[in-house]
Amino acid sequence: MSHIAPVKSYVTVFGTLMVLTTITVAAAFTNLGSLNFPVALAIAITKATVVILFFMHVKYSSKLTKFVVASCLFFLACLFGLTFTDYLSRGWFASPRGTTMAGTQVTVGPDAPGAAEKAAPAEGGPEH
Amino acid sequence: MLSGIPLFPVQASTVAPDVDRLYFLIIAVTSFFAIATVIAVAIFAIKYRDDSGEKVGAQIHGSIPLELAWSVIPFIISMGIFVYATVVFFEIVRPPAETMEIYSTGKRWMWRFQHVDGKSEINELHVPKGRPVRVTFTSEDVLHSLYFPAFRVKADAIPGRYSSVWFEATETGEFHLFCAEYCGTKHSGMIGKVVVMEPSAYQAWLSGSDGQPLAVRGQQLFQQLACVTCHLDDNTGRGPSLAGLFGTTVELEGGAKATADDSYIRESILTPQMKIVDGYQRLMPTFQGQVNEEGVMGLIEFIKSKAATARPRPAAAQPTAAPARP
Amino acid sequence: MITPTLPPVTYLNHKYGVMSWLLTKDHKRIGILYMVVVTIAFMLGGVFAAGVRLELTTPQGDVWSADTYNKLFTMHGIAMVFFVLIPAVPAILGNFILPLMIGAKDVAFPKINLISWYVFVIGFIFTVGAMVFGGVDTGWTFYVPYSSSASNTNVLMTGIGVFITGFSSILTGVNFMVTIHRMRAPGLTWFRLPLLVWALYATSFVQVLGTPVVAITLFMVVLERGLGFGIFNPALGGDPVLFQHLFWFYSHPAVYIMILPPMGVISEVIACFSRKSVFGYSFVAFSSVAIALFGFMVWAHHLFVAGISPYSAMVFSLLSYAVAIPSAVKTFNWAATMHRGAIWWKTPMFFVFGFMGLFLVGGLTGLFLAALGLDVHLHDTYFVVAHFHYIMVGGAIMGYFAGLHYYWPKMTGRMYSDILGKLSALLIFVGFNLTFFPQFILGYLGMPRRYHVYPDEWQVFNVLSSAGASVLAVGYVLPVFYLMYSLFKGEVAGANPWGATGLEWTTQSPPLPENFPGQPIVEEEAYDYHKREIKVA
Amino acid sequence: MPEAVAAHAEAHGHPAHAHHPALQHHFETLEQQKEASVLGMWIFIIQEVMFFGGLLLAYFLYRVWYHEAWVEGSNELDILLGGINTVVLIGSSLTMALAVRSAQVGSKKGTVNWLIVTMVLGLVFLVIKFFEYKHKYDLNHIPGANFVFEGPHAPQVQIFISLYFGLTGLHALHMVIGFVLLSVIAWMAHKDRFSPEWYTPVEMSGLYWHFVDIVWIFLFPLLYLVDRTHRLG
Repeated sequence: MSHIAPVKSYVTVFGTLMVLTTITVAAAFTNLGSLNFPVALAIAITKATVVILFFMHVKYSSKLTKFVVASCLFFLACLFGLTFTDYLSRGWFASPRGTTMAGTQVTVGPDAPGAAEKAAPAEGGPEH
Repeated sequence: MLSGIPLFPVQASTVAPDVDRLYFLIIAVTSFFAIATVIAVAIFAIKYRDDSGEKVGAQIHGSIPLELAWSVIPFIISMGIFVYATVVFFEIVRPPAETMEIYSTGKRWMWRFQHVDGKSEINELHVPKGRPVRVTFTSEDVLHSLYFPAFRVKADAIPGRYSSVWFEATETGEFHLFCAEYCGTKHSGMIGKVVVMEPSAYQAWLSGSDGQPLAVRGQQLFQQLACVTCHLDDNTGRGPSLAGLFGTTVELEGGAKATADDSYIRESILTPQMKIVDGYQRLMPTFQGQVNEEGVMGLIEFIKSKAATARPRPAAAQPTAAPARP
Repeated sequence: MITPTLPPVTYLNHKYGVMSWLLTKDHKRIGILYMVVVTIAFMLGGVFAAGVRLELTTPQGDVWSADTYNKLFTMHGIAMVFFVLIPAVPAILGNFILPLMIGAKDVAFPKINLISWYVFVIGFIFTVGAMVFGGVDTGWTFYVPYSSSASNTNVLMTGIGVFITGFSSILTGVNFMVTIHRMRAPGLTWFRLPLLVWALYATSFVQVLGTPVVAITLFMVVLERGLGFGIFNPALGGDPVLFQHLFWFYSHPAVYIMILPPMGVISEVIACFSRKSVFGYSFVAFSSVAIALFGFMVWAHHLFVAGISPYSAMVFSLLSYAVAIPSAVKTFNWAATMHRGAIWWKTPMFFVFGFMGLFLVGGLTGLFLAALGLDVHLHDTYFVVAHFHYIMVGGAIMGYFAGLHYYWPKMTGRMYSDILGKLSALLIFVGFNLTFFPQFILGYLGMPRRYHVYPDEWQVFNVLSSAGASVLAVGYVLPVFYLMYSLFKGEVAGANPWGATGLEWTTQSPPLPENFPGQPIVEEEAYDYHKREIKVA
Repeated sequence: MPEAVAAHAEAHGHPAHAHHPALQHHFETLEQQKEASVLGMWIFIIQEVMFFGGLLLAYFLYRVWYHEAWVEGSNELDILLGGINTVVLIGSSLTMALAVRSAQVGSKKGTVNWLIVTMVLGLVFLVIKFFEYKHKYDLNHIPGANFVFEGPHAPQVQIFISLYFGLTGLHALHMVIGFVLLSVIAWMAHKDRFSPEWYTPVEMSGLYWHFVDIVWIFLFPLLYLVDRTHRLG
């Protein structure tokens, strides 16, 4: 059942992975400011998908295996996404003159333009 | 009202009636569904009872409309409850504009309350009736939770951060005060009384205080810890002037902005390197360990009390500051 | 009607000796092995609970010191949650019945099934060892910074014990998922599967994908406590609330591990004793899967007052209401199943009546705690204690007892005394309500949980609760006697004593080592009682 | 529901061809057994992803909160060693894939040799990792009582270093487990236990090894690269 790929295809996959690694290292040294993080993550995801599809034969395996691999993203999304609904929105609720109930630390007033700035500098932190 | 068997907690704050109304609404809705289902099960069990075990039930496989009915209707009801509960929640979370400030620190197995004018008490809190009071508190070691059942409010005390609860007492008398987050051996001993008094009686109780006001103690610390050497009021020192700082929005290094509230001042004292005011060097040492929680609260009160003198804009030439940011 | 006799060759008597049990790869024997360990853990947890209730009969701390009391409720929590509620139905009844239900010879990976039992036992030994050498007093939730810096009890050993036990749950989940996907009998399509198989399938999602997160969280606490790493340490800027996010990300779906399999058992028992197919089969099946998936999105209703932002609290409160709907759908479908059925009042059905009553109260009180405005008042009070006991003890344990009494004839080939079974169900129902209903009242009065001493005016309710606990204890100990008695003196049950549908009732009881003589083929629908006439011994 | 199973519905489930020694009693065909193992392995890998996911959540949160500390911490790490390790690990992924391929075509010698090369590369990775840890030890950057760091954000950098040791330590632990696993499989291959019909253990250990490689593919940029530029800019 499982597909026997020629050696050449494995070597080309290895080649692409090496190229992607050099790109990500190069990208790390050029200063793209806030884009650095998404670019590095995107390259890592492509490398991971390449390994999953070719080295781990998911490309040729059953639909169920593909579904299981994809379902993992749902649960990671739950873990990261919902936890960050808390951490990113901690700065938004402003009560007059300071801290609100239960440790909701208020460091940025609602009117200040950089409202989400402190809470999420990863996206918008200006470089200098 | 401590005698006899209490079945329902006294409503001693403006929020309590709303919370109890929500409680009775959900009791009504849930008991309706519970009793209906239990009666249905009982009727079917008795009516269709068959002890031979050999009779066969009717061939019913289900009905889509019924299924939709009892999934959509409960969903709509629960959304209604959700909206009402959220309205009550934001009433609890958002304090009114003007509140009477009380500071507190939770430490393993005791609550220490610090009134602004200097009087401090342990495991006891005297508050006036009819005035919104806000207790801003933190913990010095593990998680605690300041809980007033009679006022229906609670908030966890998290070490390293400020939490706050607000209430407006409507009944005089003594009510319970608990620690609601497990904190070790004497977790059940970290309790006390909140005494609600008539405003006049409260003033009398307050005036009998021996300690000097918190702001005065803060000023002493301000001198003692040599804050005054850098933070000059006329903004010529190496640190930003603190006159009239409280509540304003501060320009930070790197363009971010922050409201100078109690959390900001506490963070600037204990971990100054986290936020640097625009145009100033990273000079301030951390005072972690040199000043305890009461000291920080004293300094905050002192900074609050510093009236806004004429504060020249930071853009003015600074002898030591880096070239002003564009 | 000839009285049935015990079959000559069964999984019990085809091999003898301790080694044949300790090295068995037979899913039925592994189920029995799990039952032994879980019963021990249940008794242990019960003893700790008795200690807690004994202390709380008096407002002052008369019986135990504060430290001992804190250790008692902590060890009660750990023993019950990790060693009774999570493995009870999936590992005991699931292991035993799942391959029989789908017509397979064994689970997909028998060797891994045995390894997961040994991992479970090693974890149990670690945790009991921690209890013996001084216990642990952090609460079963291990909240940081108390567990990582302030507690001086065996947090490390317990953390490692629970860490290891988690892998037993993961391996069981993997085993069940692959078994249900790959080893169903010919003709057994997804919509002919018994509902217990659907429930176990949904549970294995949660077991496999939730448990590793608590494993890594405990791993971080062990690192922080043992090696001084600073991940949650507030002094370094760490956030104790992050621990609560990670802990409850698993621990809320874990309560669905505890309740979904018993729900599957209830569907089986109600269908059999109402002699009717379950009302709305596909709705009940999909609600199991919906609970398992939605269960991953609601955990922060444990953190409403712990310092999360009000907007995030709104999101989780909304999702918590959404996850309550599938449970409501299941309950209404069970009630509708009994309509125009032929209700046979036997012991398993009595446990179902108890389940319906208690699970309804437990599930609906969850709506109180999901309501933001109320949770500020009710969080960490006895209202929460009563809520989760109604679901765990009223729902999960009643479901487990219903399954135990339903499959006992299949597991042992013997029938137990019906009268004593009904008596024990009644005792448990009465004792349970007497124990936990007063705690709702105490909760709204504001009595915080985990309190060694409490104000005097609440003594009446606590005495009622402790009295109820003793009735409950009798109710739980009684089955041990009549079930053990039935092993030797019970009348022979025969292949299908309840006249139920399902492949597991077509083979002999106790079953053959390889379950079925040939490869069974399934032609008819899931619960087609109306097509057959039932002869009952 | 595999069709192959339906074809075997006679009395005692004896498949037509001889009972393959590796076919376990409770499976009908080798096909069904292989699919079961692949599905089981993938579910196990998904669970491992969630295991690392918890630590990564802590990493992402504190990166949002303490961005400057992450820059200082990240610049402490030796990017050269990290880079070499990445190349070594992706190389071992290639040799592992070739080992699985030679097991598929039934060349025993190929399987054993490629497995040994993979294990050697894994060992090289661990040795480089050891030197990195030793370097941390010399600068006593080990989190705990005697953690010394002179930058302005010392406490938060201690959190970064704790997460660095947590993530890479856990990954190294998985490498060691993989190393042991591969040596067992290489020994079985040496004993000629595999054939083109039944090479499942080789493929399963391959899946595990590729997973460990994927974890490093994410750890390398997140820990070493992502905050590199802020220092240079």
